[in-house]
Amino acid sequence: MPVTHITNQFATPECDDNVLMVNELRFSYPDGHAALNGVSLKLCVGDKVALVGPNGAGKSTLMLHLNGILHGQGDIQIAGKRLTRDNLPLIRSMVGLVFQNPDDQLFSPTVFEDVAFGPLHMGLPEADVRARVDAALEAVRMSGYRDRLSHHLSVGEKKRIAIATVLSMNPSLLVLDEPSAGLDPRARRTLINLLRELPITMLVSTHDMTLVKELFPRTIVMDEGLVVADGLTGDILEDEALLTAHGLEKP
Amino acid sequence: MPVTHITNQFATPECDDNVLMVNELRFSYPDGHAALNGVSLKLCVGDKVALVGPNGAGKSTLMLHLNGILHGQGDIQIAGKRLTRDNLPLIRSMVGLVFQNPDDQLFSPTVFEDVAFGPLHMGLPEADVRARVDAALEAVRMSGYRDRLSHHLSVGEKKRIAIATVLSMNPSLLVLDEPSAGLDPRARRTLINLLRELPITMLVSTHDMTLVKELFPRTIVMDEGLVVADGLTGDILEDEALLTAHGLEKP
Amino acid sequence: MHFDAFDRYHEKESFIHHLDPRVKVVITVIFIISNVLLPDGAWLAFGMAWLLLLAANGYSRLGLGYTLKRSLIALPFALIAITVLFSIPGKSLYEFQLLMWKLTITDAGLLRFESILIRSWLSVQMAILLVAVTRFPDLIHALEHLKVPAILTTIISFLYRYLFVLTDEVFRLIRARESRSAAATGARSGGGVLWRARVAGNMAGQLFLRSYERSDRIYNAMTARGYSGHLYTLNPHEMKSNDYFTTALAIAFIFMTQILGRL
Amino acid sequence: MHYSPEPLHIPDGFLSLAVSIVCWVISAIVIGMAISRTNKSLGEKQIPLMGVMAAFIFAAQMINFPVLGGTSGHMLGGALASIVLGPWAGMLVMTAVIAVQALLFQDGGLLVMGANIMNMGLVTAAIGYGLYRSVSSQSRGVKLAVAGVAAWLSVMAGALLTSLQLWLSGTSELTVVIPAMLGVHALIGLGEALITVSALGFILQTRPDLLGDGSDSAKASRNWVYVGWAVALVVVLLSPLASADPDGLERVAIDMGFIDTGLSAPYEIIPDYTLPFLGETPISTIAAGVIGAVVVGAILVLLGRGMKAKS
Ligand SMILES: Nc1ncnc2c1ncn2[C@@H]1O[C@H](COP(=O)(O)OP(=O)(O)OP(=O)(O)O)[C@@H](O)[C@H]1O
Ligand SMILES: Nc1ncnc2c1ncn2[C@@H]1O[C@H](COP(=O)(O)OP(=O)(O)OP(=O)(O)O)[C@@H](O)[C@H]1O
Ligand SMILES: [Mg+2]
Ligand SMILES: [Mg+2]
Repeated sequence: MPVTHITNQFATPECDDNVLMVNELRFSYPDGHAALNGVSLKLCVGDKVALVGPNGAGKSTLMLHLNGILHGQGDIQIAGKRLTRDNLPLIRSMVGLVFQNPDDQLFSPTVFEDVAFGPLHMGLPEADVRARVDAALEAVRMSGYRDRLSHHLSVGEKKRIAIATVLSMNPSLLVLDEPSAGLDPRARRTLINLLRELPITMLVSTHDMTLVKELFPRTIVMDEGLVVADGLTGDILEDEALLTAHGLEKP
Repeated sequence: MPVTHITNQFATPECDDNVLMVNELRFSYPDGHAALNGVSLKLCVGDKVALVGPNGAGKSTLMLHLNGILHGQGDIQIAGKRLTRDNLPLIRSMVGLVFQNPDDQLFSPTVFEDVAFGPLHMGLPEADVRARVDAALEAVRMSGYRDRLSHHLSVGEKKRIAIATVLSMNPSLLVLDEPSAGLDPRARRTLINLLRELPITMLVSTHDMTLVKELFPRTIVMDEGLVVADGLTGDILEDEALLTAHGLEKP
Repeated sequence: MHFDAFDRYHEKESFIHHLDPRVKVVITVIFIISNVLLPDGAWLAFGMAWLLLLAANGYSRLGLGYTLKRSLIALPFALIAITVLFSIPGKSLYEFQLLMWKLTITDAGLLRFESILIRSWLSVQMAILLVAVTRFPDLIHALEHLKVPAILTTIISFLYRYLFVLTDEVFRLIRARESRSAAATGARSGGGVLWRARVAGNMAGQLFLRSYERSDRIYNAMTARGYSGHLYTLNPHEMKSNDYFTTALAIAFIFMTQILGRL
Repeated sequence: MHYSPEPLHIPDGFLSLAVSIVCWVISAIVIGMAISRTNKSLGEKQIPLMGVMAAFIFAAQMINFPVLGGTSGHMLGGALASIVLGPWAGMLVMTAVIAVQALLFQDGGLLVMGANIMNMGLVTAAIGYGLYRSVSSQSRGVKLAVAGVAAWLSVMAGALLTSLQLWLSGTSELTVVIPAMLGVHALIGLGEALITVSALGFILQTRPDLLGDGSDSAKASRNWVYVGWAVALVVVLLSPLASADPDGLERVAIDMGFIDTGLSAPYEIIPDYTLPFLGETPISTIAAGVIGAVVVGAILVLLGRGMKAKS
């Protein structure tokens, strides 16, 4: 797939099959705080994109929109399908959302039950569910952990299981909110390798600029509910003025 | 105060007035896991020392010993006073321990009440308590936040208030467990500047090697319950073999 | 900090570990009912019940004395039953003066007291055994199979999962309080009881807010994976002939205990 | 820090089968009502909320504060749970907490779980919510004061019920158990009240929106106010009476037919507990127990069905 990254601050790449298209998304929280003020972006198949920006920029809010947990004004399309109330279940099977704290993501007592949760709620037959659980655990290299209790896992292990819980739904788009927070250097390295190998389009929010530099060819910078830059990671990390203006630092 | 840092892996600096002296400290958790296997170290007045090491090295366990929350075998002296059961409350006023998650540290509804907890527990008269709270908030640049609700602060703000809650006890030694975890680059920068300015001896555990390089002249490396290196930060960060052996990375 | 210590399950390879959890729950409950039904002083039957326990201990490879060691938990409560020593009319065994009361221990009273303790002690051991040989998630499945309303089993499984997370949080809160519980030379430290209670209440309030917000995040995580108000689970257990056989055997044994106790 | 057992959790063996079953039936019926009510008002969010809140109550019970000479106060949480979650959800949450304490820690028995749920979950929730509700439009100070009284009374009610169950089972003598339990719990209740009040104060100060007027209709909440005050009144009237004149209470119980032959026949407390056609044999006692259990089971199954049909 030819992906053209344009370093122009407001450009988005052109390709024939967008996995994700967000158009002029606006959202205010019930207390009146405007968290998204017209966000537009596109992701092509196979893109791995970092989403950076200071605390409160609206990164998590945007992610919660991508599978319809929050509903703002504007247009969202996943693999060409518009996100509406009616096709919510379908969209949710296509967008795998992994939250920052794995303790929030792993809410079942055992690893198996957690990884099976998504497929079960998609209404798949039992044999399929089991096959998908096995495949997802295989993908994150945790096959031996099927019957373990979630609260016995280390943070790094929990993180990987959390990713498996959405991989089991065979998503077309993986959305990760601050995946490397709280990991020690070794666990972080394991996670980076895992993300590098996964052959899925992904959008990853993070404060970890080293991660950005190592893993993502493309970076989107958000601040105050807007996309303020979108381009090749190399270019963005060189733009000192941009980084300082939005509370970021070179790795 | 003349502080001599010796790059020999097991050397500790010589000085006349040690703020902290730990001698052959050993500790096993009730489940039998030996977390500290004979840790010795010394801190001189004014020292700012980083404590690094992989997950499970025993950093947090060591810190919990420094003001008597855990009791192992071996000797601990704070400013020349041996830590015993009898002088525990006194030692606690001398060692300010700040935990990783500021939400654990801040259990009162308002910032004022939290910062006042230590002085109130020490039985100080009201005027003194107020003066100390004001001074502590001033030191972390949060004077305007006296009457705010802790719950509504950002992570970076909470971190600074958490430090104020122990500064109000006028400690001789500040012990911080992973202070920069979960902060965005800007908040992290603010914290680094704050720690640089505070004129107190401090021991800081962290996985953030950039922080180590920028802030601390001296670094102690722990692994498997032992001090494996203690010396000038510059020397330690150059020692690739040492870093790799203990799961660390150069910044 | 880990509260793994909360887990009472002991991983071992034994046929008791592999029994269907329903079987284990049902046998436990019947055993406890049987204990309560045994008349006072049915020593032989008590002995037989204990034999069953010993056998189960042995077969599950926990060691014969496993449940014995942990069974003292109910002992403090025995204090409450101590009055039966004196209150049931019977032959006087021992008399003594306690302050202004003259107390008489009767034989019937002693018999009743001992019987209450033994019943309780046997029952507690069985319950200890149940969780030592059954993983708690399987226990929850057993309750589902036994038609405990789904809303309760769901709450229980969330409770089990977040017990560890939240007790860790409490533990860290208490630690943070402890580490600032300082004294100055010359001053009386500690504050008043009311103030200390208020701090404890604040900690509970803080924990409540964090739990509440966590439940919101969990709800989001569930929604993101297709949850829309109804929970589906796979049924991981199936009764085998082995399970039926063990149930029948245990019930027969317990029934014999009852008959023996009433001869 | 270890998990420490609570004085109100009755272990198996201390209550007779009859008392255990009666308590199970009553608790099962109330829990059934709670299930059908929460199902009606059940937002999707309610399930994870109740689950995490149950873990919260469990964890909050471990927060203690030093009182005197090594003793410490802490909280049971029934009143707090019902005030913040509403009475029905509060009851379910407490039921789950008590069930896990019994199943996982053997803190409280299995057969007597019905009694434990009734004493620590149902009555506490009714008093807590009912009393708090009756002043929910008053000022903050009044609300907190009433919450404190409610928390104290909820513990006293639990202690009173526990004493009565022990006495009816022939495990304890009324003259001793009532003053002892009520005396001890009058103090424990103070800890409960203090923690409940400041926890509520904290919530009112930081997130008052969480303690809104609830989703109850005006009529339902009025009913709760009546129930809460009625239970509280019984505790207030019965406790001094029982402590001062336990013999009198016993006489009343005998007159009303609760007790025929006194404490030596604990299995015959319910007059027609033995089945006539089987005679007064052990078999008939067992049969009665089995029938009781079947009734409880049937109620649970029916409730489960009803729930499924609705959802
Ligand atoms: N439930 C809420 N109610 C009101 N305002 C909210 C809520 N959640 C977030 N906000 C506000 O919306 C803005 C965007 O928040 P968001 O969590 O999306 O930021 P973020 O970019 O993910 O930040 P971080 O890097 O800290 O995760 C912030 O100003 C935040 O305070
Ligand atoms: N409460 C406990 N019971 C048993 N073992 C424990 C307990 N707390 C910690 N440990 C173990 O003791 C060892 C040291 O733990 P500690 O928390 O001190 O490590 P650390 O260096 O702070 O690691 P991290 O970088 O992850 O914070 C680890 O192996 C850990 O699993
Ligand atoms: Mg975020
Ligand atoms: Mg640590």
